[in-house]
Amino acid sequence: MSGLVYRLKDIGYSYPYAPARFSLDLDSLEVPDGGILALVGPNGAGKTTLLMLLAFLLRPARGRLEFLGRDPWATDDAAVLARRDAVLLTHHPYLFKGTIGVNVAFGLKIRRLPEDEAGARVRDALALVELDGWEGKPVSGLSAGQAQRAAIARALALRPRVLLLDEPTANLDAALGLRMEAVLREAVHAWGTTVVFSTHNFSQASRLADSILYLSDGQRVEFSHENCYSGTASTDGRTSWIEPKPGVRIVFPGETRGHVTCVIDPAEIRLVAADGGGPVPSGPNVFRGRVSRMEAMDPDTALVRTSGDLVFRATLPLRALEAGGISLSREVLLTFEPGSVRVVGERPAEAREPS
Amino acid sequence: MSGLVYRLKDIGYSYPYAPARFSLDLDSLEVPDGGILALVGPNGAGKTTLLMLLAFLLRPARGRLEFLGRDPWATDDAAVLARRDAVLLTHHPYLFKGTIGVNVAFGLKIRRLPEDEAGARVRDALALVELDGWEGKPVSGLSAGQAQRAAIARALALRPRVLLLDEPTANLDAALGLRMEAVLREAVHAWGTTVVFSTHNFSQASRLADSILYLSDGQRVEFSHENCYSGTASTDGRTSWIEPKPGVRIVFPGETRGHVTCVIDPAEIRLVAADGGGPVPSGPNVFRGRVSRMEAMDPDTALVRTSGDLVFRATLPLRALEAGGISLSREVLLTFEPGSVRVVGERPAEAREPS
Amino acid sequence: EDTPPNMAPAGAGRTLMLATTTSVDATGLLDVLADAFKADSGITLKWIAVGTGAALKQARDGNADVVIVHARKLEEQFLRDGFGVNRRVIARNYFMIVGPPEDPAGVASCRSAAEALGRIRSSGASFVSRGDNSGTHTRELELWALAGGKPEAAYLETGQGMAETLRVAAERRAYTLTDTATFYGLRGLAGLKPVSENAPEFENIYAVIAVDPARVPTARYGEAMSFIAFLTSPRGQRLIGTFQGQAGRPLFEPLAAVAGVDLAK
Amino acid sequence: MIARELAFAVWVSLKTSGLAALIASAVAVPAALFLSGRDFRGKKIVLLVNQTWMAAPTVVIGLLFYSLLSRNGPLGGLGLLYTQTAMTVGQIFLILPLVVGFSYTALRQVDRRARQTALTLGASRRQAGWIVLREARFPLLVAVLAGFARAISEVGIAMMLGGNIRGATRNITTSIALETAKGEFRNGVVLGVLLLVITLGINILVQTGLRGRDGES
Amino acid sequence: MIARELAFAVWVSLKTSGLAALIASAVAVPAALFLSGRDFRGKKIVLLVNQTWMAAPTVVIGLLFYSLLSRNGPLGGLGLLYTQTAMTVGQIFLILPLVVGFSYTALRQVDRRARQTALTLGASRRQAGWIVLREARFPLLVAVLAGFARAISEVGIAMMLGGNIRGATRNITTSIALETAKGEFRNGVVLGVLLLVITLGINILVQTGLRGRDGES
Ligand SMILES: Nc1ncnc2c1ncn2[C@@H]1O[C@H](COP(=O)(O)OP(=O)(O)OP(=O)(O)O)[C@@H](O)[C@H]1O
Ligand SMILES: Nc1ncnc2c1ncn2[C@@H]1O[C@H](COP(=O)(O)OP(=O)(O)OP(=O)(O)O)[C@@H](O)[C@H]1O
Ligand SMILES: [Mg+2]
Ligand SMILES: [Mg+2]
Repeated sequence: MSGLVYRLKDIGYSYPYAPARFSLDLDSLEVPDGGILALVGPNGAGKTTLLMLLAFLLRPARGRLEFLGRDPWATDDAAVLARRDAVLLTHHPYLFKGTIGVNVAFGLKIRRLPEDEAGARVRDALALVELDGWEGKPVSGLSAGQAQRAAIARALALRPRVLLLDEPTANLDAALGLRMEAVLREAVHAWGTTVVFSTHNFSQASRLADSILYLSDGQRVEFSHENCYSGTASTDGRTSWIEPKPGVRIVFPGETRGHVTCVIDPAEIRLVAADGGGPVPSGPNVFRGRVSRMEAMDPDTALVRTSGDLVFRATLPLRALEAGGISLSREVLLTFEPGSVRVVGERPAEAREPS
Repeated sequence: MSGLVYRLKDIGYSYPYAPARFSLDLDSLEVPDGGILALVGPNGAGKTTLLMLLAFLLRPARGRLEFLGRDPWATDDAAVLARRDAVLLTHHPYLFKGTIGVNVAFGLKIRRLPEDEAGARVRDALALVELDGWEGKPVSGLSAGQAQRAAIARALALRPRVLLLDEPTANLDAALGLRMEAVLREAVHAWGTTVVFSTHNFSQASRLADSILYLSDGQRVEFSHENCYSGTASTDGRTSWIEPKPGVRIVFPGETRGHVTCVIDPAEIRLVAADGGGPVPSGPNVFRGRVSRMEAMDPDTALVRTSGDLVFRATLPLRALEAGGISLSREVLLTFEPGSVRVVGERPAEAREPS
Repeated sequence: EDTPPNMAPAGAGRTLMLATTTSVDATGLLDVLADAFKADSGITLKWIAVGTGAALKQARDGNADVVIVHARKLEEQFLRDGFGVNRRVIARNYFMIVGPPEDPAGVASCRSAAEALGRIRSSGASFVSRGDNSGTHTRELELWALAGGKPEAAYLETGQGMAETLRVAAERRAYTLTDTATFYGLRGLAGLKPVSENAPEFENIYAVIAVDPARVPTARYGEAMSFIAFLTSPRGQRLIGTFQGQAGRPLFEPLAAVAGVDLAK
Repeated sequence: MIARELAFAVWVSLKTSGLAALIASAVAVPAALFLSGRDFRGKKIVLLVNQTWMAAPTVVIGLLFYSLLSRNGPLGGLGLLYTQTAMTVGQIFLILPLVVGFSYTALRQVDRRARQTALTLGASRRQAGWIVLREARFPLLVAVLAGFARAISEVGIAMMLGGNIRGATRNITTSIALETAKGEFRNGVVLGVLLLVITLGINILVQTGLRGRDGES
Repeated sequence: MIARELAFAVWVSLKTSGLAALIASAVAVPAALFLSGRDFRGKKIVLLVNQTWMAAPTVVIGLLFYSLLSRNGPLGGLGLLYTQTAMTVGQIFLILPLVVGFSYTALRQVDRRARQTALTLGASRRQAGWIVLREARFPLLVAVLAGFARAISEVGIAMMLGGNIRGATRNITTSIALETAKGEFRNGVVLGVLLLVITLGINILVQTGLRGRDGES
């Protein structure tokens, strides 16, 4: 199948009584059929809010939201029908009183599946989350991860057209977390499911998703929030800087004052081995660090995390690693152009809100 | 300071109405003053249960629990006093109705701190979780991460002797998760706090903790649950095997039947580059994979994750990486002795419970 | 309307709704009369027991076909307004003043009601009044007027029925005016004894009045008249006269059969 | 009081109050579900009116329906005054606010996520509503039983609208009132105890029937 | 009814029922807190008894205290019969199970984690209990107000234990009963409306006072 599952145009949403000024604003978002989209962003970015909109639990205040070519909000019934196709696994899911079996069968019963087919689906779904045989157990007294598994099974049992998942692996143990990733990929292949999930695990996002939507403060941003530093900017008129730690400066052009957040695209950071013998970079924005993690993002790209005064993440071609002698635990120098620093969230310091 | 904060001896606990047969049994556990202990284990292992025991919210059914040399269950008052010194941040914490400020000040009020000092502590704690200025905001409508931050601040504001944290960074964005790790280390240095936390993030555990307690099924185990594979064992009498995936066998000695879990210690896995030209390992238990992640665990040790038919984690000396030509994205062969496979959880298949 | 299977009388078609003053009901007299009336006429008597004032109000509202009351003034008003026809006196008993056994005001020696009340007032002893515009209350006020006015202090108004008022008087060691039927029908009034009775101004007359169908079209006049005829018949009068209730002594004196007592009385 | 009359009075009490509790709950529980599910302008006023209505004395409700049902009242033609139907109707209006208030509190106890979760799993609004009711079924049962208790124990409405007519509308409480008026306090107390025993029996039956094995309390 | 008498009746109603509601709540709310906080053997029976008690007719409670307080009863020496104190005592026993039941439902609404969280932050059992009450303060208020409404609207106890004595124990509901007995139905309705208006006023006062700015409902 091809085509679009969701088409969002100029969508806006804000909560009537919000603790913080927040509104979600998306110019456009298209989710292709059978794809996996990850939502990544800092706390309060609007990931959950967007998932609620995609699950038709919140109604956009403005803009156009199309689901499978139709307006899910045209009638009340339309929303119910749409929700049958797009199942949301909420963060910290709620389990109905009773047994795990009752919970997993819930959506199937609503869809009036024949009893025996429903039974088989329930068993299959429980097996996927390694809860086989737990059907008859009451939900009270489950551990955090067991509850999360039951809720995942409840969503998987429906084999829905679209699966929306809010931090699905946050409470799972590492082994099952990986297993779930495989299950999701499997669902895409076997049932043609489209998956949208939020995560704080950047590597999970890049491992699993076909595309990533970075959100920050309710806006789509083109950068990950990985290399984000906040501080009060000082300026000498031509350039400005923040000091995230005493003595450590991130410099950028222009005249800026007040509390700002600087973001550096991981692709804009150059890495050289500190003792590599090559030319030592000079100028502003040179940092010393040590490679603490390396990860293969796709066949050609590596994500490198360095620790030091500041933690940076940089992406670079796999080839460059070997060429530059970048390896685990190695001391490196990091550098980026002042011009590649994005300055966002320029706000007076007293009304500051967490980035 | 030195000495022990907790001393547990033959502790046992089980829930009166549990969905699964579960009991926590610990021969002995000693938590030294000023240390950081991580609890790691699969879902339902008993991490939360142990933290509740350490926070004196559950009372051990048997055994001896000493806190700062005293029995916290000697009297009702003793438990209250003990809880003032050992503050637990629960998983998915509850926020009292009202503002964030009211929440963060709660424990301080109970301890009758002077108003102005309490105010300063609240502001400090909120700054640590990057919620400065959010004091007056109502807790309703916080995002998952914002709520978690408020709860962390509420615990930090108390500067307790012991901080118990149940999956503290599960809902935090990556940046703040790292920041929290630093804050905890800071707490240990500045206030002499002892920290016990549970996590599913194996690297977080090894990064942060002085020691790790591996739990499984309520028991202390000596292995991490990283390389765990389950299946129904077949046997030819001399050796047995499971097939976690069709065609992929994990072989171990002895005659075993029924559903089992095999665990391989990451240190027991040898890695060689597939195209390294060296001798190709032969025999059972040879797997092909690709290095998907490398991480520096301590100055000398690397944790390598490989993907392939099965996902493995292996630890090896940093030197061995370079010597063996192991680098990111490289194809490798993994091998381990049948004798180093631990077989656990031998149970009849129908009563199987998730590992 | 539901009746339990075993209580449904054969051919229970015709019913009559009576609104009555409480004393006739609380003594149990109506239970006896209703059964006999049913046997005689086949008409089922239903009744609601409320105060005289409320009974007449019910009749005005069309919710009763016939009333049994004992307050001459209110009855006259009811007749004058055209709601009632065919008033017949059916029985009488007597009011009396009851009080603490030791009779602190020394009322027992008085010969008239007015004198007795005057003693009570001047002695400062407590008096409990019903204060509810009932027949008894109306009579009490008339008697006070004869005695020269109500006392200022030590005069309690309960605003309740006779039985409750008697209990208050017993608790408070006070005097009160009561009808004999209620007093003798009631148990557990050890704290009270009759101190003044048998004076002519104590007479208490019960009357039955049919609701005028000309004024209240829904009123079942035929059945009402049957009931009135029954009450004034020798059989009805005998039942009233011999009724003893819990007290073990006659409580009402049949009056309709007594010569010279009729509407004019 | 003879046994047959007593049995009849018990039957009248159970029937009128049982019906009143059922009908009132059929209105009150959905109303409470509606109120608990959303916040809207004027909701506070609705709750305030409900709370105030709880203070309506039985006599006042009795008077209200008396004037409606009385033969010369607007609904006099129905001939309902002094019938069990009138008692039931009056009791419905008496216990409605109690059942609404109690159910509202019971339903607020349900995690808001229950409704939402039902919706995310494809439930219609109605189905999601059922789920919320199911989650609160035990406290809702308590609310309904509280309404029943209020109805079966009240006397003012039974008296004014039923008339305490022997063999027709005399129930336990009006019998008690009559016995008390007669000074037969002992009979009154015995009847009162009987009423409580009957209510206890009904509570046990209904609660153990519905509670099932999850043993919630 | 003259204005002075009316004002006095209003005052009696407010005083006796207000006190009854306060005292009953002081017992009922802690009891409900205890019941909601833990599961113990026999808890179901306690709840069942409470639920049954709700069905106790006012006359029965009236009779009970009447026989205790009357001159030849065990507590006759106190001379409390036909006083406002007696009315208050009787009303306390009338509304106790209602307030317990309502509060229990209200307290079950509080997330169990609230208590636990308070404990983890160093609260004593008592302090943790306060927190649970604080979290449920609005529905608890509704419970207390429901008790007040029940007390101020009841007439049986006020009649039997107060005696409806003019200028001493006559309150609004006994006044209504008197007017109704007199056939002055209109006066009865007017008094009933007055009672409701007063209750409305009190509800508004109390609720807006306590609700504060978190606007919970
Ligand atoms: N309140 C409870 N009542 C009954 N059983 C419980 C309760 N809490 C936990 N259990 C059971 O005890 C076992 C251990 O649970 P615990 O919450 O300690 O696990 P955990 O290690 O924290 O798991 P997770 O990683 O999923 O949070 C589980 O099998 C669980 O079902
Ligand atoms: N029900 C609500 N009412 C009011 N404001 C809300 C509500 N839910 C969320 N918000 C606010 O909207 C913003 C976005 O919240 P959202 O839950 O979508 O963030 P998120 O990206 O999921 O964050 P997290 O990673 O912490 O879960 C936050 O500032 C939050 O305070
Ligand atoms: Mg979220
Ligand atoms: Mg846990």
